[in-house]
Amino acid sequence: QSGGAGLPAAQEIAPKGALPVVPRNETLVLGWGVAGGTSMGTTNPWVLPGYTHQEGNNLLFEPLMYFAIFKGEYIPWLADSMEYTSPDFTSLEIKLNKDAKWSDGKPVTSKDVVYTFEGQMQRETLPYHAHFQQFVESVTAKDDLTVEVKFKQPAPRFKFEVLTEKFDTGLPIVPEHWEAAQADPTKAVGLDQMPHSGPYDIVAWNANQKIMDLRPDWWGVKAGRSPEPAVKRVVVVNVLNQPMDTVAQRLVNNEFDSSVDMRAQIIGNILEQNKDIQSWTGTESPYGYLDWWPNSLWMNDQLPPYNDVRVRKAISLAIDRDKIDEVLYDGAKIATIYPFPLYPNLQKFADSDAVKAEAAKYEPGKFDLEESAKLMTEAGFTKNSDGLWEKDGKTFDATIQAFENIHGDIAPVLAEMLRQAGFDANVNFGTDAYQNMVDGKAGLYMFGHGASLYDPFEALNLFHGKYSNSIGSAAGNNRFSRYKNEEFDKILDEISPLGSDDPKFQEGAAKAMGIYWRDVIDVPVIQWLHRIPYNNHYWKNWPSSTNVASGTNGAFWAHTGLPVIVSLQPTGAQ
Amino acid sequence: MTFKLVIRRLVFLVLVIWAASTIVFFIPRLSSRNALRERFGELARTGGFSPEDLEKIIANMNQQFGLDQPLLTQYWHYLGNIVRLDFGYSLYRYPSTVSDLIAQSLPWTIGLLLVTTILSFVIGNLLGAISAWPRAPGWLRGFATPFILLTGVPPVIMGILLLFFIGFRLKWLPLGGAYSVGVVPTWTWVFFFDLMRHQILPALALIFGSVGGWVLSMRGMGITIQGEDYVNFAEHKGLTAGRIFRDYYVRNAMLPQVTGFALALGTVVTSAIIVEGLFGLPGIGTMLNLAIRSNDFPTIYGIVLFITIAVAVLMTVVEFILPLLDPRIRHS
Amino acid sequence: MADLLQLENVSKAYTRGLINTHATIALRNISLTLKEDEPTILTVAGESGSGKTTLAMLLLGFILPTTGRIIYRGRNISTLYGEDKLAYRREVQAVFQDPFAVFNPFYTVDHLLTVPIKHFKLAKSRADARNKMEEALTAVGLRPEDILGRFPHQLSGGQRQRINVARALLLKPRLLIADEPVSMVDASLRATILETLRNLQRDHGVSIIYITHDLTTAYHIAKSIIVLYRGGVMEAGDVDAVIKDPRHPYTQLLVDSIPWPNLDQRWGAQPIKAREASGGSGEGCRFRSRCPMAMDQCASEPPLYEISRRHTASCFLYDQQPEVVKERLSEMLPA
Amino acid sequence: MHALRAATADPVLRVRNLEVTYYTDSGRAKALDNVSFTLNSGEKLGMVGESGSGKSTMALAMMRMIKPPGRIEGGQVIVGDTDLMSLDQEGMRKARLSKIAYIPQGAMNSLNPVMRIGAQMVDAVKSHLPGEPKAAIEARCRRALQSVDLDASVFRMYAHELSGGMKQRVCIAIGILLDPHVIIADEPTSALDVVTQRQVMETIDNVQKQINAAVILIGHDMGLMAQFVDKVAVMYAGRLVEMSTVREMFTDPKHPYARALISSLPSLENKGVFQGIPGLAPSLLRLPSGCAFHPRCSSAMAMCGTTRPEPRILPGGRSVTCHLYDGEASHG
Amino acid sequence: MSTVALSPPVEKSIERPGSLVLFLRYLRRNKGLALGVIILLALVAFTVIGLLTVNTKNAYPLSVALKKPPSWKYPFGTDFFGRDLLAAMVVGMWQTAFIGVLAGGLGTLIGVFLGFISAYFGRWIDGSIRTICQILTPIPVLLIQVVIAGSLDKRDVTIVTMALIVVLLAWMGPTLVIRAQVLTMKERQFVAVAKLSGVSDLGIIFKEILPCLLPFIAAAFVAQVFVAVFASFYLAVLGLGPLREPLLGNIIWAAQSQGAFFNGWWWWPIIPSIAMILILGSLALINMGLDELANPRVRRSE
Ligand SMILES: Nc1ncnc2c1ncn2[C@@H]1O[C@H](COP(=O)(O)OP(=O)(O)OP(=O)(O)O)[C@@H](O)[C@H]1O
Ligand SMILES: Nc1ncnc2c1ncn2[C@@H]1O[C@H](COP(=O)(O)OP(=O)(O)OP(=O)(O)O)[C@@H](O)[C@H]1O
Ligand SMILES: [Mg+2]
Ligand SMILES: [Mg+2]
Ligand code: NI
Repeated sequence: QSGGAGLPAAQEIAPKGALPVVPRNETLVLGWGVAGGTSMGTTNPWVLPGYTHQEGNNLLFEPLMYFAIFKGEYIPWLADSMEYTSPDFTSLEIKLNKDAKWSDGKPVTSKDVVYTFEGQMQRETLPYHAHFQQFVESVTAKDDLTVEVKFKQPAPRFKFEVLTEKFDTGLPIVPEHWEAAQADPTKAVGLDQMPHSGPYDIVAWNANQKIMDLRPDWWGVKAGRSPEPAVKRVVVVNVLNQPMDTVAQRLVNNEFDSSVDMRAQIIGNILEQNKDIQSWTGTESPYGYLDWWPNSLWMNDQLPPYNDVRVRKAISLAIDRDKIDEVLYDGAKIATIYPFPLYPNLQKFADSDAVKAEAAKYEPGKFDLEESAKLMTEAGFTKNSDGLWEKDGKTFDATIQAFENIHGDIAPVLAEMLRQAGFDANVNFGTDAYQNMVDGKAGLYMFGHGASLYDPFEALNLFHGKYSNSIGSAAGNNRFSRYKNEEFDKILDEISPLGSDDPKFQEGAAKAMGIYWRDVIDVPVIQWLHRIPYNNHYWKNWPSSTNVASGTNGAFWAHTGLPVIVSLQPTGAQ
Repeated sequence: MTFKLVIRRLVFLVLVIWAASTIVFFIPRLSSRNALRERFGELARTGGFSPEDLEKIIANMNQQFGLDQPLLTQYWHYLGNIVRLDFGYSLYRYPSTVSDLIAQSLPWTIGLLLVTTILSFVIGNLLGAISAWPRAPGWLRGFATPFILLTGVPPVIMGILLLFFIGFRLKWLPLGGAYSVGVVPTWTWVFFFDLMRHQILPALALIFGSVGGWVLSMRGMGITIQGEDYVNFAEHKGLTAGRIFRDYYVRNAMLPQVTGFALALGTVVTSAIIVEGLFGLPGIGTMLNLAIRSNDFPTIYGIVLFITIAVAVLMTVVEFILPLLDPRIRHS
Repeated sequence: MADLLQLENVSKAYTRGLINTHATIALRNISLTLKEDEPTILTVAGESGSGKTTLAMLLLGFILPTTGRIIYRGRNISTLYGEDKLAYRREVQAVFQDPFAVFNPFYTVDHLLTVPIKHFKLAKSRADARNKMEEALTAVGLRPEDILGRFPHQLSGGQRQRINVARALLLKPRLLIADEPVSMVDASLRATILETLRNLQRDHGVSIIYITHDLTTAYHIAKSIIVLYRGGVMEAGDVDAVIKDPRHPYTQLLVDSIPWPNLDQRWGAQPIKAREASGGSGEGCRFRSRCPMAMDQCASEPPLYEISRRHTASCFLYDQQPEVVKERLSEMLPA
Repeated sequence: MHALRAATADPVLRVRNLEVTYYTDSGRAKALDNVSFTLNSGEKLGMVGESGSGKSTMALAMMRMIKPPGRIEGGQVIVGDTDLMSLDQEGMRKARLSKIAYIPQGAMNSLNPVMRIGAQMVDAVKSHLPGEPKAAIEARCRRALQSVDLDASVFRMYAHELSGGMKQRVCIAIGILLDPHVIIADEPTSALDVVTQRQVMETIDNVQKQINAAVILIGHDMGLMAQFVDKVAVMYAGRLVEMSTVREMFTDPKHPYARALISSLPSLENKGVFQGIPGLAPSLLRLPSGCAFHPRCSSAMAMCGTTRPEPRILPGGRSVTCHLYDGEASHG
Repeated sequence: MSTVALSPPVEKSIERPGSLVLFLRYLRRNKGLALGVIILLALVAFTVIGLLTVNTKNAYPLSVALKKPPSWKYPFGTDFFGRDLLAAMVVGMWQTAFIGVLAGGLGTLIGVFLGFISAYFGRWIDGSIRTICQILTPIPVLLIQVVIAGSLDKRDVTIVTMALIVVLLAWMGPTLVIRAQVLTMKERQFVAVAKLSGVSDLGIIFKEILPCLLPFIAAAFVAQVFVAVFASFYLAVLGLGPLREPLLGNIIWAAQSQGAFFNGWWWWPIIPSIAMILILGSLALINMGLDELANPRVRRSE
């Protein structure tokens, strides 16, 4: 093996001596996959692939700001402020908190921020390299606590998309003095030696679990970011391969305080079996909060017969959203017609008259098998002896590419609905599913719209023609529709430099939504919910719809898990 | 045993390993799938990866993994690496190497599999021997029958059932993990017992799952042996039943089973893939299961190859041990 | 006078192992001729492992000699193909020792008889075939209706062996090789089977090579005898001469050990030296390590010496007698 | 102790009305029917008869080693003054080898291939004399080997290193380890060639003289009997049809079957005369009515087809089971 | 022409019970085989009757009411996806049988073919076949199958390919068994006698040796079916099978990933588990029974 040599092996972290005793009621136990997506011992956010923030590393590294999605506001963190300094969104000034310190006692300064940003600009293996390349002109430290960013072009969403951490996106700040000292900072795994600004230290990490202890001198308390955290120890227990039943039962047994998100039925049963456990919506369905990842049935709009809008509409008409709600979600209204999550600001957009008018015109949520059949017949299809659509002697291949771990319930149901409408549908949960989407070999795929959180732009931008590479080559970041329409692109280009609240933006976006529905670019199917169980036996003050607290989402594994964990309070149970 | 024989066995061992590595090398290359691309695609899926760079990164990694070279060169390199037990990097846990992953998980698996394999070997053979032993009391022979039926219960199903009844319903034993939450491995009795408590259910699943096979094959052997003249003559000699059973009957019937022992290891590991996962044990089976689920090809191939080598080595060891047990082989 | 069968200096060595070859010489330099028009019964006798079965297998063409040739009616049997081979197969038949093993347990005993009839086209019709079978069975003292349609395990050992003889009778071969045909049959049946064999020679002109370690039956059935030890001919000649007046110490030992069913004819007092386990090592007389009369001379290979016109022995005790060339061995055997 | 035994002329073995039946699928086969005889110590009895006449069955019955589907239906086997049939399992186990020993038919396979010959001898002694010191046991075994003319080195060998004759002699050595009162040898030489056969028979003869045991030699070779035994018993279809001294048997056989048997024997004098016994042995499942031999008997009378003859003692102590002698004899 | 006296007629030839009676008696003695055959027959009957009476469409999602426990209407209950488990069992069992018989049959066929070639013609052919088998034997078949199944394009994984995957690496067992048997058979005297009767090589193989090997071939076939069913089950449980099909392994796997036990839908995983246990258990019993049949030592007296 040529290039990879010289990388330090990933390794377990063993405590130096005996672990200090921390009673259960000061310990937070989380059921999650450890070393599922990473190599063990990798704490350096620059080691990719290999690093993930999801296994507790989010308690080590902090961003400039968090975003409180349910309040729609920024939460200053390492930065006290972060403002565009020009009206056309071409420059931005960041002011850091003076108390912010790394775990080795060194202060967090603008040098660290500049290093972090420049690293993204220079190193192509880092995740925001392209964003920085496209937008950022220069980054300069004006003084120890002030950084100025200059953009090549208007970047109204750069602050939100890149510099702020919410859900699983955003940029953590890394210590310049440690990274720069490494021979190759993208290859130094970090272990427990890397200085970090977050409140916890890793004391043990092996394939069973990862143990993190509160450090006494976290800057956030002094800076007023948070009261002294009550959780003295966080144990992330590996449940990666365990069946859902077992995880659920361990929650019921108060072994876990929280865990991965669950299917609707399971969490309902958990709540029934242990009254201490609550969900985001208390004990009521749908138990979860809205994730940023609504799922659609995507189509390759360039691949026959999906290039025929009548066929796409026929597929849309075959989907019975009420049945989906009934079968999969116990009647909770999860099915959707929008390609974005209905967070407060986006809900407002969806409720606007312009959008409503478009929806009434194109009826995107309609279920009508007869009309579907009519469209198919128009498109030249006939039903064969098996009752499946067929043209020129070839049966319509409607295999849905999907991911077993997240679409295990919905995809088979969708396939069956299509089947009942005469489409020869099947599900491919193979590990090649994603590749098939990227390559555009397949026509149908189940996938999310990981885009819009605040305004609909990013969601619509997924379908911009400039991303629609020809079939056979990679389609870019999850833009699988290969949809190309100049009218649509023109609208997007017009609203791109505008702020979200600009009425012109709202108007353009509504028009684009109309085209989205008219052309059935893809078929939105469900909103995505995070149904996370929270156990009040040892810890209270979990986030919920009635206790929005800091306003971030409630997943402890997301970037915003840190504010969730530091605000937990003990119940005093033994 | 002659020196020549030793050499012959070792050459054979090398051939087995070569064949296994060649199969493992070429099979995935027969299909058009590209593990690296798939892996990065998945990374991109979780968001945060810059789209335009995907191809560049993939090309970069292809080079790093040597995938851009001609197939034969790759094959040659690959064989060279195998010799050094270097199975390359894990895709999913890059930059961990597959050898690292194996080294991390092996102790768990060895602990569990070795104990269960030996136990089921002993129990199974004993029961099998008894069930074919006409002088054993009827109730004792009947005791073996349910175990024969157990042959039909794959360890997976056994694991699921045990977990459900003993873990969920009766709450007698922990539901998973190698040891209790928040505990760090230490060399103490407390830790040891904690560890054991967690291993009971997976061990039972594996034992129950494989004991039947041993019962069955030993029974077949036993029936053959108990008709042998020397067993009859031993009885004519007025030996006690226990001695006949041990020295004349079991000892001879065991011989072919010993070879089976090495082979069984391969099967048991396969069972462990699911059983370990079911009980959240961080062994090699879990590692393989994860690798299968996450399409971590280098890890899959590395582990499969490693297990094959282990089985082949064990078989070679058995070939060397057999002459100690069977003088007929020793002298020929 | 044409030769039916001719062995020219035939040797057979079994090798074991691919790398470490380990040869057992089962038969060494045997020359033998059987005349076409003088059907005879020739006994080949010797201890276990002396090469008797090996000789039988060679004659049947199941194994090939390591050196030397076997000529059947002027043709080397290793070069026979097609029709010729089939003819040879038909004309050289065998009766084996184990009367159970020759039956295919899957079929009824009829199989043993119907197959050769079919392959050698011995019958014109089914009825004819049936007739022939019944005739042969009756000739060996069996009732066809008791036998046909049964499975081998439903018959007794004696019945099975008689069916074998019936098979030989049915085929009327020119040469019948009987490898210990009665050693697994109990005493009361022996006589019956041997009687049938002799009838075969007498009435149907079949030459028989009778292989046995039992000199008693050899004496009764055969005209001539060859005594083998470790693949070599020790003594040969007229059966009366050899058994009543054995010359070679080995033959003397054999004859001495015959348990005659006669209270007045006791086992001799000659002490028996156990045979050593390893093969007949080195050159010279292979019996010398067990021979009470071994001499220094015995370290070299003794030739055959003519004891009388119909009697020859391979032992230096008789080195005053004229030598017999190996190839002329057959001339010492009465027809 | 055997000095004492030699002094008494009391019968050492008395078999009374022994009956064995095999319960097979095709019906019941009475393999031993009311067999009785007596043997003094130092006496050698030959037991002859066609294949299937029940010779081995009798040997096994005396050892109480009949296995299903066979069953001993009745009778007594009295050795010294113990009735073996009345012993419990453990008692019978102890009686084997020490009171009554068995030398098997298939000596080729009667030795455990994975144990040294010595160990197989030692464990036989140990099972009967648990308290005996090790050295004494070994000495006893070596003595036994010596008395069958085997080298002491055989003690450390394995079965496959021995020739057929040597194996048979090892079995004899094992048989005489505990100086049994009765030795049963079931066709000990049928698999051996004449020279070895003679050697083995002479060995048995020697050891028999040494320990003065009664010997029962089973076989169908009348020649061997002539060379070896004092008395001959002829079996036919599960019954003892005649028993007399060997000389009487050869010169003046009484039972027509015995007569046919003797006259079918080859000898040096009457070369070329074959006289088989016509007909076939009857199946035990369907015995002819009356005397089982009558369909093949040249002197059969009317009553032979209807009435079963009973054993009778002729003047001079011979026993015959035939209607021809109904007049001359007293009941047996 | 003969001096040999004819034996007197056997009075009444011994009656042998009919072969069916004998077979039944044999089964009574060989209880394992009997039990195995009974279970297997019951399963076959279930499948056949099921295929005739049950609507097999209901074996696929969204066909019937969801998550219903066993009742009169749905004797085996229905699952999360709205499959009638009765129909699913019928179809699944049929597919399992299909995989088993296809893979078992092919594997046995290859094994018999190679085994015969190897043993009968000997020399280098035997050498190479035997060496290849021996080299492949220590390689854990199931693991390699996992590699193959994992490397395949998902769409290519069908019931047939699953069977073929199993065959690919499981022919060594029967080959070695048959080879060993042919080798011993070849030395048996009846083969020599057949040669003397003018039977050709092919005739000897097919008419003399093959029939005698039938019990071994049957045992190898059953063992092979066992391996195939087991392997396909494993692949399915690992999620490597054809997903839409109601293979027993797939159903268990789906139940597992939906947390069936925790949600109280116990029948969902339990019923296919029982079915699997019955299938594999009966095959194991039959295999054991056939072993006894093939092993003359073991064969109980007749
Ligand atoms: N297939 C074989 N491979 C190797 N050695 C063999 C083979 N067959 C026979 N031998 C050896 O050849 C020698 C002669 O054997 P053969 O079977 O001809 O003897 P035999 O006189 O027929 O003996 P027996 O009386 O026991 O049947 C023996 O030493 C035997 O071990
Ligand atoms: N296990 C058995 N099951 C059924 N029948 C048996 C069994 N063993 C023996 N027999 C029958 O009992 C009868 C006597 O058999 P036995 O073995 O005692 O004869 P034998 O005189 O020793 O014959 P051989 O000379 O062949 O050794 C025979 O008819 C035989 O078929
Ligand atoms: Mg022979
Ligand atoms: Mg017998
Ligand atoms: Ni005494």
